[in-house]
Amino acid sequence: MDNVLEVTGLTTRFSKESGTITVVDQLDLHVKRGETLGIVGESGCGKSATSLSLMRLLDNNATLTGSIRFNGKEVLTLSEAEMRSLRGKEMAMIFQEPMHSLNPVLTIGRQISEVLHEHEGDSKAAVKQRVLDLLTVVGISRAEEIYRDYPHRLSGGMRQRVMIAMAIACNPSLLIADEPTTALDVTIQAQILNLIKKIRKDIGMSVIMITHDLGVVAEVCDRVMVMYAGQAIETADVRSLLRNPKHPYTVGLLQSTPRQRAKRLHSIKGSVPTSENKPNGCRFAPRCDRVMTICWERNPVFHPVDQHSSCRCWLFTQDKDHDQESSVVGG
Amino acid sequence: MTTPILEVKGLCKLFRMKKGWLQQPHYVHALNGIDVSVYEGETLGIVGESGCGKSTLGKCILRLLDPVQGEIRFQGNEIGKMNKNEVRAVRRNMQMVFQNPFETLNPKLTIGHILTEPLIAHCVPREQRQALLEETIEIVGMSKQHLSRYPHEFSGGQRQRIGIARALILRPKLIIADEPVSALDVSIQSQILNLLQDLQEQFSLTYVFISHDLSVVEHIADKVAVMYLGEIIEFAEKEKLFGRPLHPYTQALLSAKPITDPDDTREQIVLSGDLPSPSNPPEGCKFHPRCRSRMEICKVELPKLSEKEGHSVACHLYQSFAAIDSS
Amino acid sequence: GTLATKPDTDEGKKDANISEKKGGTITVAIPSEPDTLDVHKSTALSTEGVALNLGGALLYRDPQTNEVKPHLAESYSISEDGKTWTFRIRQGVTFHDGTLLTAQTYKRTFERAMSPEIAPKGVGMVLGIIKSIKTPDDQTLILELNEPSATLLTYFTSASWMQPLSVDAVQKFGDQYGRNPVGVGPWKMESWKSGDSITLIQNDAYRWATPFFKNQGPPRPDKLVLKLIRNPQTAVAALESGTIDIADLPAKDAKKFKNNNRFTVLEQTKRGLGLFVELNLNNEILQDKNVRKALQMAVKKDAIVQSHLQGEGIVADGPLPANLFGYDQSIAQYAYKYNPEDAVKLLEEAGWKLNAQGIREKAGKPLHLELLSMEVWSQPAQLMQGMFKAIGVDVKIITLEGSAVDQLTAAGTFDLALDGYVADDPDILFPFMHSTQIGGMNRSAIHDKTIDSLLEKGQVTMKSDDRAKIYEDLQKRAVEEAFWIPIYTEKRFVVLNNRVQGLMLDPSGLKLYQDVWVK
Amino acid sequence: MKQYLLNRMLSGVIVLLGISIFSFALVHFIPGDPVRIMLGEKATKAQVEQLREQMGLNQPLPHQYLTYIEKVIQGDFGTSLQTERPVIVEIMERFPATVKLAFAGIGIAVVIGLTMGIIAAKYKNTLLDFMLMAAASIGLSLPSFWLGLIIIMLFSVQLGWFPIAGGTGWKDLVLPACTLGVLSSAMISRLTRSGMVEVLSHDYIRTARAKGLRESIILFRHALCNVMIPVVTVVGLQIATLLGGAVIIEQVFNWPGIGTLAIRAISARDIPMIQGIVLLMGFVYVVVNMMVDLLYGLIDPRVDLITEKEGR
Amino acid sequence: MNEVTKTVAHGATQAKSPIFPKLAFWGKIKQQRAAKLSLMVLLLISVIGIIGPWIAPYDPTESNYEAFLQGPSAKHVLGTDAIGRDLFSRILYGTRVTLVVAVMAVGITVAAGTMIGVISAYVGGFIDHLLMRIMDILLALPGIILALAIVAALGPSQTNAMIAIGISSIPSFARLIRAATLVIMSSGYVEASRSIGTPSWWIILFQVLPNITNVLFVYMTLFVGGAILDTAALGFIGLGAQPPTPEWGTMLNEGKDYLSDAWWLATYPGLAITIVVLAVNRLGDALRDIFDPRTQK
Ligand SMILES: Nc1ncnc2c1ncn2[C@@H]1O[C@H](COP(=O)(O)OP(=O)(O)OP(=O)(O)O)[C@@H](O)[C@H]1O
Ligand SMILES: Nc1ncnc2c1ncn2[C@@H]1O[C@H](COP(=O)(O)OP(=O)(O)OP(=O)(O)O)[C@@H](O)[C@H]1O
Ligand SMILES: [Mg+2]
Ligand SMILES: [Mg+2]
Repeated sequence: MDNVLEVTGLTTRFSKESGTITVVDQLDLHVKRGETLGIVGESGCGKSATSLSLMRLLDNNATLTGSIRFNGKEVLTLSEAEMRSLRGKEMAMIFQEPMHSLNPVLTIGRQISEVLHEHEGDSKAAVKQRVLDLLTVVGISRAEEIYRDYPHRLSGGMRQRVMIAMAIACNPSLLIADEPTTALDVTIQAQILNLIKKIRKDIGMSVIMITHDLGVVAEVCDRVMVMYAGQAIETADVRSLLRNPKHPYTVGLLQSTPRQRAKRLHSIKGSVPTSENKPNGCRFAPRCDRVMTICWERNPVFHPVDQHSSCRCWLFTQDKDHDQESSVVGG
Repeated sequence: MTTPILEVKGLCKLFRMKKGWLQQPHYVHALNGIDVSVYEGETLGIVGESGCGKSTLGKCILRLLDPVQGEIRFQGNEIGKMNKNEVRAVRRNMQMVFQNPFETLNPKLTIGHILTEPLIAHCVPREQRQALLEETIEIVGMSKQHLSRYPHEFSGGQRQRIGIARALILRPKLIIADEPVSALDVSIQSQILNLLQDLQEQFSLTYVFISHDLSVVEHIADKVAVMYLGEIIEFAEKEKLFGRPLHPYTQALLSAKPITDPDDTREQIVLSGDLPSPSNPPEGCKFHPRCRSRMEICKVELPKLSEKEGHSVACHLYQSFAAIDSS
Repeated sequence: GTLATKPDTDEGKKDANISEKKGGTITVAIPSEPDTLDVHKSTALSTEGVALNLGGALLYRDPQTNEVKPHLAESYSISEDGKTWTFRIRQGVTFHDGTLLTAQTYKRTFERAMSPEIAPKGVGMVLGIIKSIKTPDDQTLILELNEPSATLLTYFTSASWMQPLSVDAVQKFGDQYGRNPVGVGPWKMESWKSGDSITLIQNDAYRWATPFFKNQGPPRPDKLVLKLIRNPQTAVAALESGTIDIADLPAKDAKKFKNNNRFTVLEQTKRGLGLFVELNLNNEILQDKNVRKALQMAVKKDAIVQSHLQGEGIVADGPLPANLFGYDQSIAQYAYKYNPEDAVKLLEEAGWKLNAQGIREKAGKPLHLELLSMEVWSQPAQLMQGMFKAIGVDVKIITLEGSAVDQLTAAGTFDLALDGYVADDPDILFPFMHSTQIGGMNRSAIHDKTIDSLLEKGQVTMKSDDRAKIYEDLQKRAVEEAFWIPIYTEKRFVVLNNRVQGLMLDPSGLKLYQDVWVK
Repeated sequence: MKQYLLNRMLSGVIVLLGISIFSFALVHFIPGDPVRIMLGEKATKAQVEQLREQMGLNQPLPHQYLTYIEKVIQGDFGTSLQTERPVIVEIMERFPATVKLAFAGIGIAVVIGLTMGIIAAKYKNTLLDFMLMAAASIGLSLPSFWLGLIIIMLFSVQLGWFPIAGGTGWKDLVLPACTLGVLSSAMISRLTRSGMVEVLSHDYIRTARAKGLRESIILFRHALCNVMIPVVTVVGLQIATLLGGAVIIEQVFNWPGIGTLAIRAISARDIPMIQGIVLLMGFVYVVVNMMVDLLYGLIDPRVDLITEKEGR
Repeated sequence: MNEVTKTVAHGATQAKSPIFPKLAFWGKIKQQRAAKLSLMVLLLISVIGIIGPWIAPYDPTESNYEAFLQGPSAKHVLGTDAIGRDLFSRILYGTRVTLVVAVMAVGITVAAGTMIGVISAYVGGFIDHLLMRIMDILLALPGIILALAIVAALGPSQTNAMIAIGISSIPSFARLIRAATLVIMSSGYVEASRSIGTPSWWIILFQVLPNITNVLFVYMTLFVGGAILDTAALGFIGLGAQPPTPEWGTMLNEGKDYLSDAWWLATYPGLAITIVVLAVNRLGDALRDIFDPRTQK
């Protein structure tokens, strides 16, 4: 298949003094070559944990199970050295906080050329030329000057451009962008989103775009996965998700987005469960308008609803006796 | 027409920046001649990019900051000239809700204590306090059991409700809400917006609603002021402003706003460049370096806010307002 | 008090030829750094110990006969009335800077010491007795005194305090003379590293050693390094590691070297009172003789000797030590013995009754005394504090630096003070006990006619037997009046590496390096 | 950057002025009449008065202060009451020994401290980390003089490896420098560890990992540079303190430096000397701080921002 | 009517009660084994400080003339010193002396330091500048030198050592408190409180102080260790508690001349100091870990 990334049954646990908590639970996803997958969900639902799991960048207290196949390789069994040669070269990442994601005491030039030195090993002059080119590609006009500058002198938008330059330096086949525009203003956000779209087209990479803003999803993504409390609850291509959402949570989310037309907003009652007190059955049950008895008892499985979308909800499950556990093993 | 409950005229605020004894101080022009007014029961939305002076405006109105120039009239009284005690008295009718519900509640005090503070500060008799306390906490959708708890025991949405309760407990006329929902998730955000709307009806409140999120402002405000680098560049009723934005910046802002419509085909105006630093703003129209329709005059002359049919805009394109009709 | 010379080793006897080699460096520990080497501006022991090597004296005291003999003076004479002293200065003596020693040098040296700016700081006070100085020629020095003085003669045997100073050098260095002393002694100043060491080098022009030395020429070693080592522990380690050759050590540390054949331990009883307590007679409580006597009897002196000196000392009974001229052999019969019971009785008699806290009280006033002490005497002070406590006397110890102690005692604001002295002559008691010295060294403020007249007589009586009798009477009186509590006479120990031979100790404890040589 | 340094210098001068007032005021705080101390016990009242006049101690205070400052600026710090030598000469004689000890001690401390800190941070929450940090904790709790005594007892008295005669040769230096080094390294290693742990949790370290960089590069290029900022401050402070004399250690090891001089001056109430030492310490502190600021500028490109924050 | 009185009574307790809440403090400490252990050690030491005089076998100032410099034995568990006093009894008594001096010194530091720090941060402007420059000046002198100078001025004694140590650490304490106060001052809740119209004294009392108590407590603990060391150091150079007071540093000073003859004299007091300081420091560290605003979120 033409999938850059295939993830099945990914589970991420953190062990703490108070016990282990599962922040990503039996997650399946795939990204096709050249495609942009959006992951949306509320704060704390495990979006960052997922992306860091993919790069194996989590802290030592995390355990990963399941399978992550990247370009045919099983990521979870790679040695740390092999993993290093993957990161930055084939799989790159940009983060939410451009203010904090650059080392304050190293020049921009140095931070970008590091990647090239590590993975390509070109001559110094060549690397420098490449870095300057990269800076121009991401729309920084005074490349020579910025090359020698330190991060604190740049604005948020500029820093995010630098981060992008760093990420695409080795032409990776997958770029993971973890809320790259949340900290930026609307006008700057538009610039960055445009830039990502353009670059994706130019070098033909796949992108995982993590965000909590459905607007951003609509703008740049081909497909979307909605996460709730560590689980995927719906995936669909963008159009059908926005036009025809299935899961009550997705529906609620879309309706609670402020619009001029509605006098009163729809609101989802209650708040996201913390990782310590997840309900037994469906995790959304306590907040759901259309909750049924079965919802309180068993967690539904994730399965296709139509050719465009899959969903985790008893409303769309014909066979309500379907055993959750066995299906997971099978899937 | 009645007089506005709040009227701001020519408000200026400078922040003195000094690096050391040897250096000439330089100034950040956070607010530069702001004119704006709100009528009773209305919601004034203020939008603009980060650092354009929205919070500073809010704080100046409350006299948390002392403006350098200009008038602030609240219910016809000039606040800028008042002494400390008078200001405190005015604050009884004018309250603020802050952006970050996690930071604005003292972690060492119970909710009851936090909510009592304004009552004590404004000498509400002891007998009335408890009743007010319980009434208010229920108005914002929480229960009186919560009064003896500490802030860390609440979720973000609940904390923001507490913040609103604190602003509401003295039954003010005007509430300045500085990005009250920006730190909240979408699903919680809508709960708070609904609450604010309900309260407005119930207590006929006036809001000054500050946000950088156009959708939120579009949803809640009656009138909207768009700020850019310490200046109001466009001010109109919501429908007018969102329906037909005049200023090139407003236009860009609106088009840049991502919307949840996959079939949206509007042309996107992507501005080039960053927001310039308010400590050395460009000459002339402050927006001209990023403007698509910039003219020669924009580089030298600062456009004034001029009004027609309740739609004010500060742009050379509309200086005679004849242009409105033709566009 | 004879010279304690190092016993000849077997080796030395067998092969006398290799002995007394020239060259080499010896390093000696000094426990404190002199403030200055300008002998007119200091009275500190640390200054004396160093300055001694740089200078010479008009006279010297023969260690065998204890007679005073001429030295830098070829001869001297004292007129009948004892008021005119004539010295003939030896010829051919040169200073380190090459200038010749003359009678004029002495005149100017003494005049400098007596000048009002300098006199209060040093020997000027002693010289105050001189009325005029005449130098009819280069070789003759005539001193006219106000009155006869036995003590001045002893003073003139001091090679440190009474040494002639090079007039040129004094002028040249001005205030800095103290760092650049120029004398006529066997050693020359080479360098002074503050806080670290003073280095002297041999003066090869030196030909005028005191006759009792074997070596009459320049000293044999090239260098004498006086290294500042405050802590005896450090000195022990330094001795063992060979960093230094000679050090004064407390008994407990010296003992360790006794059985070590790399080292020799020289032992000497110091001539003087190592420790005594002065009672302030201006204090109302202490004006009561019974109280003074009670305090005397409360002190268990042997315990102090045992703990502080490791038993290496002699309990003192009176104001003079057994090894000093004039000591009363029969003093043990009338001196106070340790007897707390009697002490308690005396106090009860005096009306001091025990209160609830175990402190004696009279008319509501507790028997509380303050004891001025210095850091070195911390142990005896604390022991005494305990001993006084046992008879119901509450003592508070105040430990101070020397100069601060002086200030308080001069002002008379103290009750008890610890003190000690080393002396060549019983006249040392004059400044301590004469009523004219109140406000100065007479800290006890002793104002006793008998004592005054005895002290005065002692100064002018030149005949030994008569003089001895005077001091015997003085001791009787002083003990009877219980002015002081004498504690002990101490021994001193000098440990030296066997590589250094021929060290001599002067009776007052100074080290003489003239015969020293390095193996 | 230049601006920043100028500013620092100016505040340094202000601190120095303050210290000069303080040291001037010492004369009036410390009991004991300086004139009496100078002249000795037996001086007459008239002599005291005369010298008092001569020294200008009868002038009004501000006048005295100005004269004092004028002299200080000309390099005249007065004369020691004890030795009657110019204070500046005495101090300058001792200073090299102190400098030697301070730098040797700090050198050892930095080497040990950084190594320990980095290792502990690298192996965070393991037994090794625990042991290293326990050692550091003990190091922080040891009384310096006691450690000094133990070291003397062990290496000098028992083993006889090193002399403690208090010279200034390198052999004499070993023990006091090691004692200082051990003590200061405790602080540095803890600081390095906590700084390292904090820096390693920063977002930019995650960025560096995401770039696929080697662990050694991350540790030494990305983390250590940032850790150096607090470490340099502390090391600077310690150097400043030590250059003013490691008072206790110098005393224990009989080291002929400023510390022993200070104790001696204080116990002898040698006021001009105390004043001189206080001024020297202030001066050293200001200069070292300036150096630290300069180093900051080299390590951390954000310095101008830092002042901006402080300036507010 | 009845209803109303009820609610009022309830309200009164509401408003009054937890101005200084329980801090969830001890629960957190319990989590930290190190803190627990050091707390226990400290408790033990404090108990010794209190009851030491009753459990000591001998009078700490009484000499046994028959037993100078005796090594540890059944009769004298830790041996005797040069003038025959029981070392064990002296160490027991010394616990109180050392703790009292250190705690009082830190008391001085905390009282003055907090006042200066809070005022400086709250008032700001010229006063802030002035106070901080004065602190800078005092900081420029090493603490021990400052303490020495103060002792020289006041004369050596236990009380003066206490004052000197207390004063010499005021500058650094004041700076820390100032920084902590500034953080609180810039926090959202102080701003919120001001926006309501709360008077300054109220803000200092109920917003600032409760929120710096943690920091205060942590710094205080961390300073106690230093104060104990300084106390001992002053004692060691003879400028602290005066003999025969059994202060540990003074005892070490007395023992330093007997390193090779009577090792116990310098060993046990040093050990005692180290243990106490270690325990205090560990507690301080643990408290800091618990309360550090950076680790706390
Ligand atoms: N290192 C860690 N140790 C323990 N728990 C962690 C760790 N990192 C994250 N978590 C927990 O995992 C959950 C998911 O966190 P994650 O950062 O993935 O959320 P998110 O969806 O990215 O939220 P946001 O939108 O706020 O970035 C949270 O409850 C968080 O507390
Ligand atoms: N206390 C202050 N001192 C100096 N400058 C300040 C201060 N407060 C604000 N400013 C500056 O004034 C300008 C306006 O700040 P303000 O906080 O009002 O912006 P804002 O529109 O609220 O931004 P945001 O959306 O980020 O909250 C900014 O450039 C800011 O840096
Ligand atoms: Mg995240
Ligand atoms: Mg704001």
